[in-house]
Parts: sequence; structure tokens; C-alpha cells
Amino acid sequence: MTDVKLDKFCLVAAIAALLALIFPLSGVDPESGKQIAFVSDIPGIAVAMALCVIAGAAFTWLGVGHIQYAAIILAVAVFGCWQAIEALYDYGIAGHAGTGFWLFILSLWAFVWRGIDVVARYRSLETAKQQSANILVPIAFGVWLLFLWEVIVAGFGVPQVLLPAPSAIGVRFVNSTDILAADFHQTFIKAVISGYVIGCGSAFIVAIAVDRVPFLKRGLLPLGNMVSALPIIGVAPIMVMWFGFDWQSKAAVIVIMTFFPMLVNTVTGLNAAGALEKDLMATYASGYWSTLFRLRLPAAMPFVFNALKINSTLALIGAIVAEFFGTPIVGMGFRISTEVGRMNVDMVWAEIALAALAGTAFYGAVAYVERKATSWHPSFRVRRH
Amino acid sequence: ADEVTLQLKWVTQAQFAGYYVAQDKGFYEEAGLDVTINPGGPDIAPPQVIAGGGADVIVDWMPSALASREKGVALVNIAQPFAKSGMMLTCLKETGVESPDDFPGRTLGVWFFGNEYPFLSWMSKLGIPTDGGEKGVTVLKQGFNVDPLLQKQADCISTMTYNEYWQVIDAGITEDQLNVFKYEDQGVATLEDGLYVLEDNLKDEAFVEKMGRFVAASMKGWQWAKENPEDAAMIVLDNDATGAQTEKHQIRMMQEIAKLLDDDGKLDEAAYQRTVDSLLSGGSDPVITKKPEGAWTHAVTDKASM
Amino acid sequence: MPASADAVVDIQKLSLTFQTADGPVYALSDVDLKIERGEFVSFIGPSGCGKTTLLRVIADLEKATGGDISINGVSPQEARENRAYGYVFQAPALLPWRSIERNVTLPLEIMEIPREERIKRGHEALKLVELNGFEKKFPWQLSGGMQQRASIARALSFDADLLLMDEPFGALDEIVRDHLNEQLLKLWARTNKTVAFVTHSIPEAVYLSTKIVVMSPRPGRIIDVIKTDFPKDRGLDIRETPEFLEVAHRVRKGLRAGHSYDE
Amino acid sequence: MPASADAVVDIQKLSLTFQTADGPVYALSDVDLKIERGEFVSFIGPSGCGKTTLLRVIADLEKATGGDISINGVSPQEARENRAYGYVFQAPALLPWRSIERNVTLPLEIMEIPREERIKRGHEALKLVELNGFEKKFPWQLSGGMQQRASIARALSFDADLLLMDEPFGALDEIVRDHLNEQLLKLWARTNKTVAFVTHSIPEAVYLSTKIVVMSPRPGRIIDVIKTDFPKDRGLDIRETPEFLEVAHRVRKGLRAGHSYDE
Amino acid sequence: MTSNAATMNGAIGGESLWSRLMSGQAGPVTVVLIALFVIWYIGAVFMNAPTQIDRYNRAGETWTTTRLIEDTLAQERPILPAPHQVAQEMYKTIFATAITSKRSLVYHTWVTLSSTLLGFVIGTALGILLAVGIVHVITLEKSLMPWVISSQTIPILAIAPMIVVVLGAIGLKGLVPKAIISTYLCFFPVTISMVKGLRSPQVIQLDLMWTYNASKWQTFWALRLPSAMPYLFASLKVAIAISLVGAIVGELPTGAQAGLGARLLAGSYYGQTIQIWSALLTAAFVAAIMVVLVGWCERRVLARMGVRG
Ligand SMILES: Nc1ncnc2c1ncn2[C@@H]1O[C@H](COP(=O)(O)OP(=O)(O)OP(=O)(O)O)[C@@H](O)[C@H]1O
Ligand SMILES: Nc1ncnc2c1ncn2[C@@H]1O[C@H](COP(=O)(O)OP(=O)(O)OP(=O)(O)O)[C@@H](O)[C@H]1O
Ligand SMILES: Cc1ncc(C[n+]2csc(CCO)c2C)c(N)n1
Ligand SMILES: [Mg+2]
Ligand SMILES: [Mg+2]
Repeated sequence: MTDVKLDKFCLVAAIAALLALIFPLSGVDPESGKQIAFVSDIPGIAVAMALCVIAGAAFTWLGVGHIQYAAIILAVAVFGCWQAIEALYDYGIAGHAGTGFWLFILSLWAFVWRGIDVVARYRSLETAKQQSANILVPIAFGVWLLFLWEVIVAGFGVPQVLLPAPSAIGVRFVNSTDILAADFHQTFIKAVISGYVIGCGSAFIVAIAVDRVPFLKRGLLPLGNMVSALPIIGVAPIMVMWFGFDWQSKAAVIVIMTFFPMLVNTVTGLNAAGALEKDLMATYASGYWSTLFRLRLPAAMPFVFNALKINSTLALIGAIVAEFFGTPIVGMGFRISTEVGRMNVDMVWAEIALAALAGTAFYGAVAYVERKATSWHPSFRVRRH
Repeated sequence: ADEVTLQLKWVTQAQFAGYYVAQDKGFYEEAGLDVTINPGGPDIAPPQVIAGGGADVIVDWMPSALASREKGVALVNIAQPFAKSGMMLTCLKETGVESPDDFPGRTLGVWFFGNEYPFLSWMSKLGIPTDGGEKGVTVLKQGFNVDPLLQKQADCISTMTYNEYWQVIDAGITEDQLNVFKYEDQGVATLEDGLYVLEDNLKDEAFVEKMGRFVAASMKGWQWAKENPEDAAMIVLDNDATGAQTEKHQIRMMQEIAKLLDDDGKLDEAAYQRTVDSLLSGGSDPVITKKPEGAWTHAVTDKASM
Repeated sequence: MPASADAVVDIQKLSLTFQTADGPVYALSDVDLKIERGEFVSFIGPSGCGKTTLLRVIADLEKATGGDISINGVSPQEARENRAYGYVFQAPALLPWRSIERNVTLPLEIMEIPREERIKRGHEALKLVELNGFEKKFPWQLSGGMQQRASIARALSFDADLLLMDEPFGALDEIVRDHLNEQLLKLWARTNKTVAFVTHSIPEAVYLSTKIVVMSPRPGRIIDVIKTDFPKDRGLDIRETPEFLEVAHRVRKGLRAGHSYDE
Repeated sequence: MPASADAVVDIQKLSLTFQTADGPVYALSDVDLKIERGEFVSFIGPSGCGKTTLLRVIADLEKATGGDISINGVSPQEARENRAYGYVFQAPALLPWRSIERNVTLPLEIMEIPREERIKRGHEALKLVELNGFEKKFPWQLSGGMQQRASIARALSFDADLLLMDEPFGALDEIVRDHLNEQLLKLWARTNKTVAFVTHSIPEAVYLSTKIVVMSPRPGRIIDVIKTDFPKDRGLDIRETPEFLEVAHRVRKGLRAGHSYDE
Repeated sequence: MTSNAATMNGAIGGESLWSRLMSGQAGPVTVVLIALFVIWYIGAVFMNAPTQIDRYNRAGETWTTTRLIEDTLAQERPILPAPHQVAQEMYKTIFATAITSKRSLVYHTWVTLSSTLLGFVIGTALGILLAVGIVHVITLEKSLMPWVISSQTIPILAIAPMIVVVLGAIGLKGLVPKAIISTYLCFFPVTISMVKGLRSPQVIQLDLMWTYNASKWQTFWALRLPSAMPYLFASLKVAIAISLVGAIVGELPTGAQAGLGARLLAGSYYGQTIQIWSALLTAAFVAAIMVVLVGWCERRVLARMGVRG
């Protein structure tokens, strides 16, 4: 191929940055009727924009073939993001951002996307390098999303009580670790863990019983699907009525929520063993329990883990929602609903962040165990295409 | 006609009868207003709604409104249709709670979501910690209903004279089996359902004038409701989209509400002062940290009475 | 009818009909067959003629709908419960979560044979199919042919007197196949096992068997039973002898009769 | 290096190494091969020696890591983009949700050939493999052998000059196989297509080919290239001729050299 | 499978009427249902007894067990209402009330259903779109996929009120906020399943398309999408049920507006357990019916695709 291929993303980045230098950076101050700031007033952002133009133009021609080039692009983007934040908060653009500013953000976006793209395509036979690339991609993407959120909230001057900026949430998170810890203990350690274990455990045992008795399989499963369609939101107040205010009622909600996904998946899984494998066991005159442990349970494992993963996200949500219907004055759900009423929306988001962190970690832990326990499953093998 | 959106604090019930009557009887229309009434709910924070531009005027309790003001939502009280507080703590006699001195060691049901401020002020005035320790009280976040009392999960629960109290009675418990502690009687009453708008809007003369008409028409509605409690309750029922409210309950609520109403809706400065003092006196953890400035105005009610 | 004293498999007027949604499928009809101890019987016939079904009936994996069958003088079910036979399926059917070694020793585990003994016998069986060195590998790390060999080792590991093999070498290349044919013959000559063997390959059938059963298309019937009398320790070279070619020719003729190409 | 004018496939010093987590796998090394227009070339060699890989390189399904390859004078990618070849995989690879007819006309659909034309050519291809009458059936309603025939029809349907076939008859019984061998030969003799054909069966390779390529175990190398000169319209009977047996013997010798059994 | 029949020593024996009744699905379901009702009644007696006894004591009445049982099954605000109480309430509000009335459950069900369906449609579309992106663009796969999973650990149900308020602030009211919450909940199972489904074609099938030099688009329509159909329908069944939950949750904070959620809330607010249970059961029925409908569509589509059985 002889003709030069232009890198479209870098081209967009360069053009957007160039336009950003021309268009006004901010809106007009309503009181004085004057522009709040021009590019020339803020050396940092001016330098960043110029860098974007240069880097964009350069890589439009060069292409971003190497991982080193991606590093340069990402570095330019990080510098640009930093300058954008400075301009917002130190030069009073917050709440008055104008066309120029948003064009600059667009330019950064193009850079970040291109950079992440290259890292995502990176292939190395060294596991350590490959793994760090694999982790870097979602993290960089997440950080970019947080940056966008920050810039949009600050740039448009969204009221704090509607949506706080991530920085404010972060500050609140760090300053409230004791409250967050207490809430986490109440909701996660007490309610979620016990509810999850009881729910998944009992469903697993019932699934084996149901599988043994075909009558139950035909009679219970169709109803089970209906119960799983019961909105938890309706079940939660009933559970509070039955099991009291403390964590027990939350655990009960979780048991109800997690029971049927586990039941249905395990029953499906127990039937996943192939006819040929079952025949094989029959030729050995293998008994029910022997076949169960040697063939059917191992074959059911992928399904069981599927349910465990689904349930890991359901459990936390269930506990938090159940706390809306009565609780002692501690817990993540309690805090969320109370602090909204007190206009402490940053605290609400700190709790949400905690929930997301805990939920993701929980899911990740289950996924890790799955990978270890069912490493034989084809889905964990390297894909050819 | 001028458009006005009113955000209520709670679901459609006789607690807000005045507004529904004014709407239904055409008082707003007469005043050249086109009013939209948005019911609230357990998790709707009216200050958040008004801050987001979802309403022009909201019904809120003063503790919550002043706390929001400190958080940057500059609410200003423009009228106070409720002169008295309807809040109380209701205890089962059999648990042996005879006076506030018996509170330590007890479990009390409290509403949160911005409604906990009166209770917290009261407790700090009594010097009782709310951390669940030996000398303090254990606080439960009370749900939507009175079950905690009926099922003895709490020794006392929060009730309103016009609402939850009667649910307790309806559940088969007689008045003489209950001990009630009204916030009014304990001298810790704070102002309840008032009308609040954003401070910035009041700079606009036309807005003040519009609110004047709104408050005047609303008070006319309240007056009518007070005089015709049964009909007012029916109007409320007509507006209840859930179709779940009962006639008996709403009529009784309207009768109780009537006892709390003010005549002209003009904020009583003394009552305001008493509320602010109570909120400031919270010891180490007061509801508001400094005396609010400009948190109320008579400009609107003055216009209204013209 | 009393089974002949030394008949390992005794089938009389056996028929099997599958009831399906589209109506009955007549898979086997009127099959008479006796396999004596120490015989090596091959089944050959067009695809879908019922070879697998017949083997499955013997193994008690399918119930006949008519006729009589006895294995070692008892019913197939009892024979299965006595672990009277080893079965090699057309596909390897290895359990993906077990290493090759643990796959091969699976039947021994089920029979509750002690661990040491299991491992010893597993090794021997793997050696027989030249898979020593692959004990710790998992099935997906082996090529198709190796997997099939592992499944043969598994059937050999518990040393049943009767071996039922359903196209065990179908997936292997000619050289490996020849080699395994030789190995199987040696094993059979040494141990006096009885073997029932399904194949598509005429030379394979002729080379291995003492008796070749040719089957017709559905409903599967036996159209010819050909006895051979090559010595037990025959070599691959017998395939060039006229006797061999003659038998092969007879088998081919029988087979062709079942097909519709009359070229 | 300029490709010879009439060479359909021209391979020089081709090598291919797979990079895997366990280290590199050398699948092909130093392969030189030229296939002229109208040739029928068979590839034979032990399992895992790289036959499939070689075919896949020709089809641009795998990229060589060294050496040169050209198809019709252009790169494999361009050849693929020109739809220069039809490929028959080892397994039928029919799409289960399409009727046989729509499976066979799938490539024509992708080449955006009008509906009528598609149906016409689909019918012809199905007739060639004797599957007419089964147009509306779904794959699971056909036996394994019929499915494989349908997949051959699919590769024939768009009438490419080069046919790449990877053990197309592996799953069929001997009689059907013989029959399809004859049909394939007839087609080839009539149309002057070029065929590259992978097989495990020595007689099949000898019977079909003008040139037999014998490959060694990994890393796949070509150890022998045997030309035959049977007439284009040979019959099945040539398999009994001494020339045939001689070629077969040479192939077997080459093959055996690649295995470790030195019996 | 016949092989199972052989190995599980199937009790084919005498085909009595009973065994024929119980071999289908209807028989066992009925038996289990009856058992459930019995347990429910017993539960109702036991759970309601303490308050009932309390009431007798307060009123100073004497009581017998029969009277206690009768009364526990006829309380106005039971802790656990008896099945017939719920049935009566449902009959009253579903059949005996004009469907235009605010007291009609049909009316409320319709309100909830409309946002459920809207959310379901948007969510499904979004879910498929995301999956298509993830399967075709490696950058999306690597960067987006972890966040798609994390997104579900955010307790959307808990912040639903804020969403309603924030959307209300930008002028979105009524149907749309509820549908958005449904969308958020139901796009997830669709995305996850569709990513799996669109990747389910075997390597050999993808190779086949490659040899035809098929474009990504052609491969998508001819191969990936048909292979993903079973996965899609499995996820749609989850999605439709979860979408209903979302709609109900979205109705809670908007307070006393209409819908099954509002009924639940109002019932809860006034301690009217019978009303809660009838709203709850109605919701479950609606969910079950929708799942059955999706299953019906599935069978039709798969039958057209020539799937066996
Ligand atoms: N479970 C079943 N239900 C209905 N029909 C069946 C069943 N199993 C087998 N058949 C039918 O019975 C016939 C015999 O099948 P069988 O598997 O025994 O053939 P085969 O001779 O082993 O063929 P192949 O050489 O292809 O393996 C076939 O036509 C098949 O379609
Ligand atoms: N994608 C891959 N990654 C790693 N190794 C591979 C890959 N594809 C093939 N191989 C290895 O390359 C070698 C050649 O494989 P190939 O499939 O070409 O063999 P083959 O000659 O076709 O064998 P068979 O006769 O069994 O089909 C094998 O050892 C195989 O394990
Ligand atoms: C969860 C919950 N939070 C707060 C209240 C309190 N509340 C809001 S408006 C109002 C007036 C009377 O009904 C009251 C008491 C409640 N009931 N439930
Ligand atoms: Mg078979
Ligand atoms: Mg191959």
C-alpha cells in the first residue's frame, strides 16, 4: 500500500484544538456583560491546545502504529485534561464554559479514544505486559468518563444538589470513611453476605432435590419463574414487617432475590451433562451419587457460577433497596435515602461509589473463583479469531 | 394565565386540601393562575425539585427548608398556612413510657429524609444521645406506616395528629392505651407545611406579584376547606390517582388539619424565631450552624392581603 | 431358551423400534447372533443401519422391543451391573475437567479400587495406546486422535472380558490405525477377551475379525456372517494374501447389495 | 520471483509458526510447491503434520510467517477477495437455521447474485452430489454423509476454478466414498478445475490424484512428491492394477518414514 | 432421550390415570399450588394470631381456637392476608370496577405496563446495539465491557427518586423517567447474552464466511445474528420481568401517581396489606404472562429457523 492513510481521530483532534484556539473560551458574565476569560488569559490551556494541534497534525500523518506513540498521545491528553480543570476552577470558567472550551474537550476525547484504541489492540506474548495493557484500557476509559462528568458538571454549572462533581464526591468519600465503614459493615458484611450464602446455598440444595424428584421439577420450576418475577420492591416492606428492622429482613429479601436464579441455573446445569457422558457412566454401572459428583455437578459448574455472578450484583441492590423500608439508622441504603432528604447529595454519591466498588469487587471475586474452578471450560481458552 | 407549579411534600391527602380546593373551586383561575399540583412521595425532596427547576413553589417543613438553605438551595418562606405543629411521639402505655424521662434505653421510630430535624433538636434539648447507647435512645428509621408500634418493634413512633395517629386507632388500639407527646406541648414545635420559593426569583417583581395572587387564592382554598371538611375531603379523593385513599380517613384528616391552620398565612415572626432557636440549640451537632439571613419575607403575604 | 454354555452374547429374534414424533423408526429387526468366548466379531454396514444401536442394546443402553438377549447368560442389565464389559464410544467422551490420567482411571474410581492400584493400571492402559507422558494433560490439549486413544485406554483399564467398540479408529490416520489394529490384535490374542467391533473399513474388518457380520440398511438385519480363519497372531502382511482379498470381496459384495448404486 | 505463467498455486520456502502461550509451534517449514492449472494434488501425512494449515494458508485463513506464496499470480488475500477458490472444510459447517438449498446458495447470496440464478445454480450443484429432492430439508434431517455432500455442493455452487478440499470424505462409509470419488473425478475431468485435496486414505489419494504430496510430522515438510499418470477418465478398477499398487506402496513407505513405529 | 429411560430404570409400568396426569406439567403445578395455598393459610393463621390475641386481651374477650382461626383469616390489616382475602380484593378491583376508574387494578396495570413496554423496547435495542459494538470493536470490548458489569452494581433502584427528580428538572415527566429506569435495568441481560450469542458461531463457520470474502455486515446478518437468536430470547425473558420491576420502582417516588407501584406504596403507607398483596400478585401475573408471550415468540421464530422439535 503506497498511499498514506490519514489517522481520522488525530485529524479530528487537531482540527478541534485549532478551532478551540479561535472560538471564545467562555460565555459572558451576566453582571458585567464581559467575557470571563480568553485563551490568551490562561497560558496553561493555550499551551495545551497548541500541543494538541501539533500532536494531532503530526500523528495524522505518522499514524499511531506503535504503543510508544499511543503513550505520547495519552500524555498530551492527560496534560490537556489537567489544564482544562485548572481553567475551570482557577480561572473562573466554571459555569460559563463556551464553544472554545467544549471544542478543546472534543479534541481531548479524540486523542483519548485513539490512545485507548491502540492499547486495546496491543498484543504481547509476555503475560505481564499483556495483563497491564488489559487492565489499563478499562481504567483509562473510566478515568476519562469521570473527567467528562467533572467537566460537564462544572462547565455547565449543574447545581450540587442535582449532581455533584466527582471531585466533590471523592472529597466526601475520603472525609467520611468512618460512616462509610459502619454502613458497609451493616449492609454488606451482615446482610449481603448472610443473605447471599443462605439464598444461594439453599437454592443449590433444593435444586439437587428438585432434580432428583421429577415431580417437583415439573411442578416447582414454572412457579419459580413466576416468583422470580415478583418485584422485590413489593417484597421488601413485607419482609421488614416479618423479620424486623435490622439486617435480618434485608438478608431475607436477598434470599428471595437470589434463590430462583440459583435454582433455575443449577437445575439447568445438572441436565447439561451430555447424553454420551451419561451413557458412559451407565456402562460403569455408576450409582446416582457417584454420577452426581463425578459427572453432573462438574458439568453444572459453569451454570452455577453464572448464577453466583448474577446474584452477586443482585444481593447488594436488594439490601440497599430493602433499607428504604425501615432500618436502624446505619446502612448504605439508609444513608442514601436520608442524605438525599438532607441535600447532602455528595454523600449519597459517595455511598453509591462504595456500593459500586463493593459490588464490582464481589463480582470480580466470584469471577476469579470461577476461572480457577472451571478453567477447563472452552470459554476460558484463547480464541483463535 | 400565569403558570405556577406547586410541589407537595407528600402524597395527595387532606394535608394539602387547601391547594386542591383552590384548584377545584376555580380560585386559582379567578386569580389568573394556571396551577399544576405535583404530589410528592416518600423519596421526593421538594428542595431538590425546586433547585432543579421542576417547581416554582414548594411545600416543606421549616427545619428541612433552613437546612437546605445552608446547603446552598436558597429557599425563602413566603407564607405559612400551618400555624401549629401536628407532630407527636406516640407510645404504647404498656411499655411504661410516661414522660420524656423514660426515653433513655428505649427504641423510638423516627422519620428521616429531612423530617428528623425536629426530633433531633428535641433530643439534644433533653440531652439524650441518639446513638443507641445505654443512656441514649435507639432510633429506627420508621417506614411508611405504623407497623413498628403495632408489632412492638419500637416503644414509640412518630405520628401526625391528623394521620398516623388515627391509623394506630384504626388498628384497634384505644386512645387510653396510648401515651402521646405533642411537640407543641413539649415546647419544641417547629413550623411545618410552609410555602417556599427560590431567593433569586424574588428579585423579580412580577414573580412576587404572581406569588401574592397564588398565596391569596390558596388561603381562600384553605378557608373553604376548613368550613367544608367533608366536601374538601371528597375533592382530595378525586385528585388521588392511586385510588387507594378512603373517605373516612380523609374527612378525619381534614378535621384535624383545620385545627392547625392559620388565618392569613402570614409567617409569625415569633414562631419563626422559636423554630430557628430550637434548630440552633443542637449542641455539638445542630441542624443549622448559623442564624439564617433572609430566610423569610412578608412581601408576598403583604401583596396577598391587599 | 437356555443360552449356550460358552456364548458371551446370545441374541435371538431381536428387534428394536424407536417411537418418534414422526412415527416409528425400525432400527433393528429379527437379529439372530451368537458370540462365543474369545471371538473377535466385526459389524459392518451402511451408515444408519443400526450397528451402534445393536451395540447399545448389548450394553443395556437401549432396551430391545422384541426378542431375547443374554450376556454371559444373564440379562444386559445384570451384565452391566456386574461391569461385564468395556465400551468405547464413537466419540472420545472424555470429561473436560479431568486430566487424561483421571479420565482413564474414572471407571476404577467408580469401582472403588484403591488409589495406588488405580494409578498403576491407568499407566499400563495409557502405555498400551502410547500416551504415556500425557497423564497430566487435559483433553483439549490433545489432538482428536490422541483423545480417541485415551478413551480406548479408559475402556481397557478395568480389564473387562467383553469389549464393545464403536468405530474406535474412525478418526485416526491410516498409519496410526494400522498400528493400533496390531496392538488391539495382540491384546486380544494375549488375553482371550471377546470383542465386538463396529467399523466402516472393509480391510480393517477383515484384518481383525474371526467373524464379520454384514448388516443391511434400515431396518437393520444381518445379511451375511463371514467366518475367517487367519491365525490369532496374524501380521499386517496377510492383507496381501488371496484369502484376505477374497473375504474382502465377499464383504464388499454384501455391502454393495445394501446400497442403491448399481454401477 | 515471478510466478510461472500457468501456476495456480506457487509456494516458495513457506514456513508458518504459531505463537502460543507455551512457546512457538512450528507447523510448516520450508515448503516448496507448485500446482499447475488442471492438476489434482493430494496431500497426505500423519495427523497434525500441517496439511490443514497449508490449505488454510492458500485460502488466506492463516498468514505465513516466512516465504512466498501466490495464487493465480496474486497474494492469497487478493485471491480470496476475487473469490478464486471454493473451500470444503473437514466438517460440513452447514448453518442449522438454513434449509439445504439456502445453505448451498449462501455464497451466491453473499456475492449478490440474483435470486433466480442462485436457485438455478443451487439445484445444479445439489444434483451433482445427488441431493436433489432434499432442497427444503434442514441439516439435522440429513445423515452425516449427506451433510458432507451438501457442503461439497456449496463449494461447487459458485464454480470457482480452484477447489480446496480438507478431508471431505472422512466421515463417509467406503461405498459412498467410492461413489463420490468417482463423481469428483468426473467433475474434474469435465471442467478442468484445479483441486487441492487432503486425505488420510492412501488408495483415495492414489486413485484421485495427478500428484501426491507426502508430508512429514511437525514441523510439516514435504518429503515426497509423486506424479501419477493414470488417464483422466480412470475407473475404480485401476485400483487393482500393479501401477496403482506400486504408487500406493511408495506413498505408504514415505508415510511410514514419518512415524516412529519401526516394525 | 431413550438412553435415560434405560438407565434410570424408568417406572413405565401400569399407566394409571394418576400417573398420566402427573407426567405432564399441569398436574404437578396444580399439586404444588395447592400445597402452597395450604402453607399460606397455615402461615396466615400463625402470623396473624399474636395481634389477634392481643386484641382479644385488650378488649378483655375470651376466645376459642376456632374463633381465633376465623378471625385471623378475616383481619382488616393482617400481617399476612389469607389467599381468599387477596382473591376477593383482586376480583373487586379487577373485574368489579370499571377499568377507567382509579380504583381499578386494570387501569393501574395498564399505566405500569406502558412504561414497562417502552423501557423494554428501548432497553432491548440499546442492549443489542452495545453488544454489536462490543463484538465488532475491540476497543469497546476492552473498555466498555467491565463498565457494563459495574453499571449494574450501582443501586439504580435506590437512586431512582433522584433520577426522577433530575429528569423532571429537564422536563421529562410521566412515562419517560419510569421507562428510563426500566431501560437501565433491562439492557444489561440483553447485552451480556447478545455478546455471548454473537460470538457463538463456531470458528469454522466464521472461516467459511471469510473464504467467501463476506463483509462484516453480511457475516452479521447471515451468521452472527441467527446464531444469537436463542441467546437473545433467553435474555428477553429476564429483561421483560426486570423491566416491570424498573417501572414499578420508578412509580414509587413519583408518589401518589397511578400504577402498580403507586398501589404498592399506598397500600404500604396505610398498612393495607391486602392491597399490597393484590398489587404484588398482579405484578407477578403480568410478568409471567409477558414471559410466556416472549416464549411464544421464541418458539415461532425458532420454528421458522428450522430448529428441531
Ligand atoms: N434415539 C433414537 N430415536 C429415533 N431414531 C433413532 C434413535 N437412535 C437411532 N435412531 C435411528 O436408528 C437408525 C440406526 O442408527 P444407528 O446409530 O444404530 O446407525 P449406525 O449403523 O451406527 O450408523 P453410523 O454408521 O452412521 O454410525 C438410524 O436410522 C437412526 O436414525
Ligand atoms: N491456531 C493454532 N495455534 C497453535 N497451534 C496450532 C494452531 N493450528 C494448528 N496448530 C498446530 O499445528 C500443527 C498442524 O496442524 P494441522 O491442523 O494443519 O494438522 P493436520 O495435518 O491437518 O492434522 P489432521 O490430519 O489431524 O487434520 C498441529 O500440531 C496443531 O496442533
Ligand atoms: C418514609 C417517610 N418519611 C417521612 C414521612 C413523614 N411525612 C412526610 S409528609 C408528612 C405529613 C403527614 O403525613 C409526614 C409525616 C413518612 N410518613 N414516611
Ligand atoms: Mg454408529
Ligand atoms: Mg486437518
